[in-house]
Amino acid sequence: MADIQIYKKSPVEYELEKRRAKKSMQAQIIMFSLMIFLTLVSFTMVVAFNADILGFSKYFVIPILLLFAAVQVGLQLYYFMHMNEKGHGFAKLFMYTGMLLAFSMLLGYIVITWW
Amino acid sequence: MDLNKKFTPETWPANPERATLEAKNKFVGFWLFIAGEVILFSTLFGVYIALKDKGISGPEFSAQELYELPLVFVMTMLLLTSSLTSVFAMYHMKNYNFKKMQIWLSVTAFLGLGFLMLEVYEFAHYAQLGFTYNNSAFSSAFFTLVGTHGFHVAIGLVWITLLIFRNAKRGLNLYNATKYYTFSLYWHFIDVVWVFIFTVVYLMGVVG
Amino acid sequence: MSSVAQKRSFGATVWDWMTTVDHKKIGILYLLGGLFFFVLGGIEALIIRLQLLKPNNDLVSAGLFNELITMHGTTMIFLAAMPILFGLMNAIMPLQIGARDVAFPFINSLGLWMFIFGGIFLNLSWFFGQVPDAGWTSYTSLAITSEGHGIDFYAIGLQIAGGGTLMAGINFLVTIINMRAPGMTYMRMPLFTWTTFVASALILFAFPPLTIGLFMLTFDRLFGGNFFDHTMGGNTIIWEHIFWIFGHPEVYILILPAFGIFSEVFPIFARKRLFGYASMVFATVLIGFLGFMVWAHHMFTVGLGPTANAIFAVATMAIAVPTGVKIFNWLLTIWGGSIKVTVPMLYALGFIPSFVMGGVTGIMQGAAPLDYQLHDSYFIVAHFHYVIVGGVVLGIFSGMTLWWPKMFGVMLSETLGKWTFWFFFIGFHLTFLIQHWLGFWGMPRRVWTYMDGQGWNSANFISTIGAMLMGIGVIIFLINVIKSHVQKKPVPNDPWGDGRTLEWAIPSPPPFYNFAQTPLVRGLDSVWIEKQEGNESGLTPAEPVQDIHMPNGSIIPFLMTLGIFVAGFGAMYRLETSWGLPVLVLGLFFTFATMSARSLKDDLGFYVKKEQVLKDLKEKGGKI
Amino acid sequence: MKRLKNWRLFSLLAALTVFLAGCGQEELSTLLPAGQVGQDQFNLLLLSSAIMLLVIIVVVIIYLISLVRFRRSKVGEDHMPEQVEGSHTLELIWTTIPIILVLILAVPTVYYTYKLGDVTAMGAVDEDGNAENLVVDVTAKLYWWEFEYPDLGIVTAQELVVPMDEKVYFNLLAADVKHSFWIPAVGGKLDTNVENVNKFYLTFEKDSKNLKDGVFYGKCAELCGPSHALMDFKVKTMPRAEFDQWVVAMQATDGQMADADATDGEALFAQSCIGCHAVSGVGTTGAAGPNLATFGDRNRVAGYMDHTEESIKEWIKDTQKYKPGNTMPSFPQYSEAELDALAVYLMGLKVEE
Ligand code: HEA
Ligand code: HEA
Ligand code: HEC
Ligand code: CUA
Ligand SMILES: [Cu+2]
Repeated sequence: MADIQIYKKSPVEYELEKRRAKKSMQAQIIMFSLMIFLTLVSFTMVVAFNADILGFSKYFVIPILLLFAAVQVGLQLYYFMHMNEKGHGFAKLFMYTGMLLAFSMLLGYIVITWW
Repeated sequence: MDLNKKFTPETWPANPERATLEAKNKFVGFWLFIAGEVILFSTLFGVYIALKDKGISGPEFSAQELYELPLVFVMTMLLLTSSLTSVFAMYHMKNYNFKKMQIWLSVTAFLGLGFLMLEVYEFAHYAQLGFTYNNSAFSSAFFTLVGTHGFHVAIGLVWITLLIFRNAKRGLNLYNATKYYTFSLYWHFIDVVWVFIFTVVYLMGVVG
Repeated sequence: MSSVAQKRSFGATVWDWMTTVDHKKIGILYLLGGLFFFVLGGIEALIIRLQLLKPNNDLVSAGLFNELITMHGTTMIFLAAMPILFGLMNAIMPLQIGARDVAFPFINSLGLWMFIFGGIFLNLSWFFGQVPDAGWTSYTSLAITSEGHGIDFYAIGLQIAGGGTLMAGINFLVTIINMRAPGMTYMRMPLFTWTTFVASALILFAFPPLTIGLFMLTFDRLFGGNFFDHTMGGNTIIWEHIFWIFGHPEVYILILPAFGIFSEVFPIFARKRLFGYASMVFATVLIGFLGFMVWAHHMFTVGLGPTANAIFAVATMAIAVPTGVKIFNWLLTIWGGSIKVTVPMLYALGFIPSFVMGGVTGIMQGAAPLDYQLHDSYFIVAHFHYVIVGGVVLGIFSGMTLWWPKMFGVMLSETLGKWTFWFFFIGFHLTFLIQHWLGFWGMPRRVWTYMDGQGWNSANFISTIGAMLMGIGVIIFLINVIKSHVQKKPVPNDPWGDGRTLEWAIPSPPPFYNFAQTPLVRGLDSVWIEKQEGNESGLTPAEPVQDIHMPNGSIIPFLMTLGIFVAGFGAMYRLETSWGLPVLVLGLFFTFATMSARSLKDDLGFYVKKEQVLKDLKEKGGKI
Repeated sequence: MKRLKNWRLFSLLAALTVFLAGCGQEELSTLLPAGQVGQDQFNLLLLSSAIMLLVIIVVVIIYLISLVRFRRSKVGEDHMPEQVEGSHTLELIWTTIPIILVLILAVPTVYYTYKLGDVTAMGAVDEDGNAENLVVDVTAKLYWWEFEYPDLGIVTAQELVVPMDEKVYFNLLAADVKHSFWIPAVGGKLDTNVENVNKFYLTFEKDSKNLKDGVFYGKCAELCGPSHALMDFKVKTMPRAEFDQWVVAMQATDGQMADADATDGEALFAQSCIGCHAVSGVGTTGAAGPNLATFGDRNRVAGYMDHTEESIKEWIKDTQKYKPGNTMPSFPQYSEAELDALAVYLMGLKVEE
């Protein structure tokens, strides 16, 4: 409980950690570009759909939109919110349970029971 | 825990946001809170999907006619970027660079503020057209879903402003590191919700 | 002179309780608050039963009757059963895992006050003469058209209390995740702790939908929303879905902790380890999970179509399997044991046949085509009182008598306890068994009266007599409490003699820091293990005696909730009075101000000095 | 085949216990089904009761044996039981057997769910374009029931009249708040929602003439306000031929005049009541008050009061006293003579002999 132990990192450790942080920073920037890209594609697709340029069907566009959204959310959770790091077991457990429940509730609510 | 304990980048722990038991509790508790929010927002999404385009609003107020994608696109970019800036801020927090962290958080706050203003503008615009909260079931559901998100953004802004000013003088310690960190989690979560809002509400609304 | 001193000390005591963040005191407040509402809800039940004593009775009017059933159901579920269980969880669960406190003492107290203010808000409706009257389910076509502010009291009151519940749930979860003593692995946790964990997870996932539902109800009624107004495109079935997406998990939030209590009681009084611990844990988790997949079994007659009905029917029936696992594990726990029939054990023994009877009627209702007949008939009333009273309430009584000495340092009288049990138990079966047949014979529920000549007279009469017996049982319980507290005999650490879990190794009541030294846990039923190995104290410390960090008390939770409470009135009277809006804003502003005060002020708690701990230890006889 | 046999055995067992405890009254008990739907549901009840009884018996036997054998007074104060951890075999058994039991119940459940939910034949027409099946549109209102026969051009209230031994299809809707349509002796209920029409069918296989009141009882099963308890209706079942006669008689009520002894009442009625109450059975749904064309044939006033002139007068004088929250105004201004005239007139409104 009380105070945490103050621990002074050795220069080597310190450097190592810095480098690691940098690396994960780089990964995050890449992921961010990916997110921007997905967003752009989503918006363009919809604009194109509306202008009837591509001739995609609605039933093609909507699943793609949802898929992109899901990917973006995964990136946010895993990279920006660090769910990929250690010590996030319970976070994963509850987030996944929550998402699973939300998904099945929405499914039940919209697909099988709604008229 | 001693609040005035000063750290150096060398002594600053690797995971400052959960270095003490209190911090760990907050950290876990906040994740659980977010898991609860997942259900909260999915309920709102369910309601919105069920009530989309329902009511007597007339054809000019259908999702397809109403929404304006350019505005939404700008809002999306603002919010996504603010997510990145808060990642920068956390990067500096881990490196015990208080000043840079504060700066990036201020940028985050400004981007968030921009988003919120645009949202207020959007709502006011719709209201002017006659699409108000009381207009139809669709309008109630729309404003409630998007408004709840906007409300979360507003709370986040107040929160981070308080944090920035409150700690400006005292600098980073293990007590407020958790607060900064949970804020960043919260902010990312807001972004997650927005991703679904622009997809399900706006893009899918325009697709029809 | 002395009276002044006394007065001041009385004020100081009140202040102490208002500002407390000690989980044991908060537990006691939850328990007492819950008991108060239980008696209130029970009195409402008695009036309901008296009205139905004979055909064409006119004890209460039609409108008042609807108010009574609504308030009875709402009070019992939200303000009696859940808070009493929270009381036990708060007081006992941290002890069971060897923690000094819960994870968020401040939020714990906030949750408590939100429950209390929410409960008061709801019940103030009686004084305003505008009482919720659309049933505890408040189906929206009726709830939207109901006149006066009755339903507003319901929506806002439950919103406040529900917020508190959500906080309590998160708090318990984090406590169990983070604050377990060394060696207390998940698979060594007592079952009451496990069920607290799962029930809290259910709270985390079930209450947000309720929040949204109540929000929409409030906005439809007070702020011009159109969610449920079908003339504006709204849809009342949305409410039914959302209510039951919350409502079905809710009933498992009630029953799982009760299951946990029984899983403690059987081993203690059969002197035998819980049979099939791992499968008990697994069944608990499974019940919790499945609980989210079956909500539409309350809506079989809504017209969702055969596919939905069939899927939800089968999903519902699946719950029989994990529940059966639990029942048989309990049976096998007492099988081959050495059963001592104390009062807690009596309740546990009464529970098994009663709950099974209620559970199997649940499965019958799960058969959708059969439910077309049973739904909204007295059969349903019989089913859920069999599981709630025969499961939850018996569990509550069992848990209260089991842990009363631990919480209050006072042993309840066994003799009076047995009287309570028999009156309550016999009255319970008398009241509700016959109601199954009333349902078969065509009696709908929620009827304020019935005509002569439909063959329902004698069954209703019997039912009412049973309720009276239950009332006598509860009165004896209250007498028991008062009597025992007047006599106040000191209680040893383990008054039952066969305690198995950590709470039985520390004084009754425990010191405010619980454990002088954090214990080391070496297995399931750790106190039992230590005692078997000859360690009379039942504890092996995991740390030397040292300073103990404890949180400061705070009045802020009370004030914060007060603000919301006031704002609630403002919202309600916004339309017809000029003061409504300012009061709403003022209340919310006040809450926000207290919130900021909390977050701006660093509250780091204080230390109990090592010397103090050692002194306490000596006073208590040297042992931990 | 084998399953069928077991099934019978179970049914017998369950039926026995249920019968021992009484079956209720023929006109409103679900235990004395008077139609195929009710019968199907009753069979399901028997099957499930049998399974549940079995479960209860098994549990109680284990329970009682352990209670008797393992009391501390019996095994001795110092006895230390063996600390058994569990048993995989036992666990397997008590997982498998309940699964089997549940499956036995699940199969007929799913079957009947689809069977009872099948309304595909509802809109069927023969070569001439006439509906093959009788369809009744039910509108539930605070606190009364309107029954329209869209294919026959007639409408009635409070008393549903249906032919026997054929499927009768129902369209259910609520006009104000949600109610639920339930005829316990004939079959399960279905809600009348405010925003959508629900459809189902029932079959009536017992002539209501032989019942105590000559009718089956119907109930509103969803809380709908203060008078929810009083929102009863009645059902008359009759052979097809009789029903056809009734329909013809209903269709002839258009513009019919009262007997000579009731003309005073008729005049009064035309003055203050006709705005809400039609006295002709020809028409469609949507009236503010119940259609009174068959009032004289009914056996209740306002759904639950005795069918006497006295009740009619009481009702008209103070409707809120008898059905709190209902939407008919009271007429306290009427003199005794006027009320008498109204009552006589109303009692004379008949289509049956
Ligand atoms: C603590 C509360 C609690 C509990 C534990 C339960 C448990 C169950 N409930 Fe109940 N229920 C309520 C509280 C509860 N219920 C309430 C309050 C309502 C009414 C709400 C309202 O409308 O106001 C309700 C209503 C309700 C309905 C809706 C009825 C209707 O309105 O039409 C249904 C339908 O399926 C149902 C089913 C079940 C089932 C299948 C279980 C199962 O969990 C039961 C499982 C247990 C057993 C089955 C017994 C033990 C098992 C064995 C011994 C193994 C062998 C058994 C078999 C093979 C069958 N319940
Ligand atoms: C936790 C939940 C819970 C509990 C414990 C109970 C307990 C009881 N309930 Fe229940 N009940 C519900 C939850 C609960 N109920 C719900 C959800 C509904 C549905 C509401 C709706 O339709 O919307 C319902 C509905 C309901 C009905 C149906 C109403 C209707 O449909 O018309 C009936 C009727 O018999 C009833 C009776 C009882 C009785 C006799 C008890 C007894 O067990 C009560 C025992 C307690 C006492 C008898 C207290 C006695 C105390 C004293 C006498 C104290 C005196 C001392 C002093 C004043 C100091 N309840
Ligand atoms: C505003 C409309 C309205 C007016 C005017 C009105 N009624 Fe009614 N009446 C109703 C409604 C609605 C009911 C059904 C009440 C219920 O059962 O809840 C009803 C029910 C009745 C019934 C019982 C019907 C039954 O089927 O059992 C009788 C008899 C009756 N009215 C007679 C009269 C007479 C006579 C008058 C005029 C003096 C009258 N009503 C005027 C609306 C009206
Ligand atoms: Cu209509 Cu109850
Ligand atoms: Cu349920």
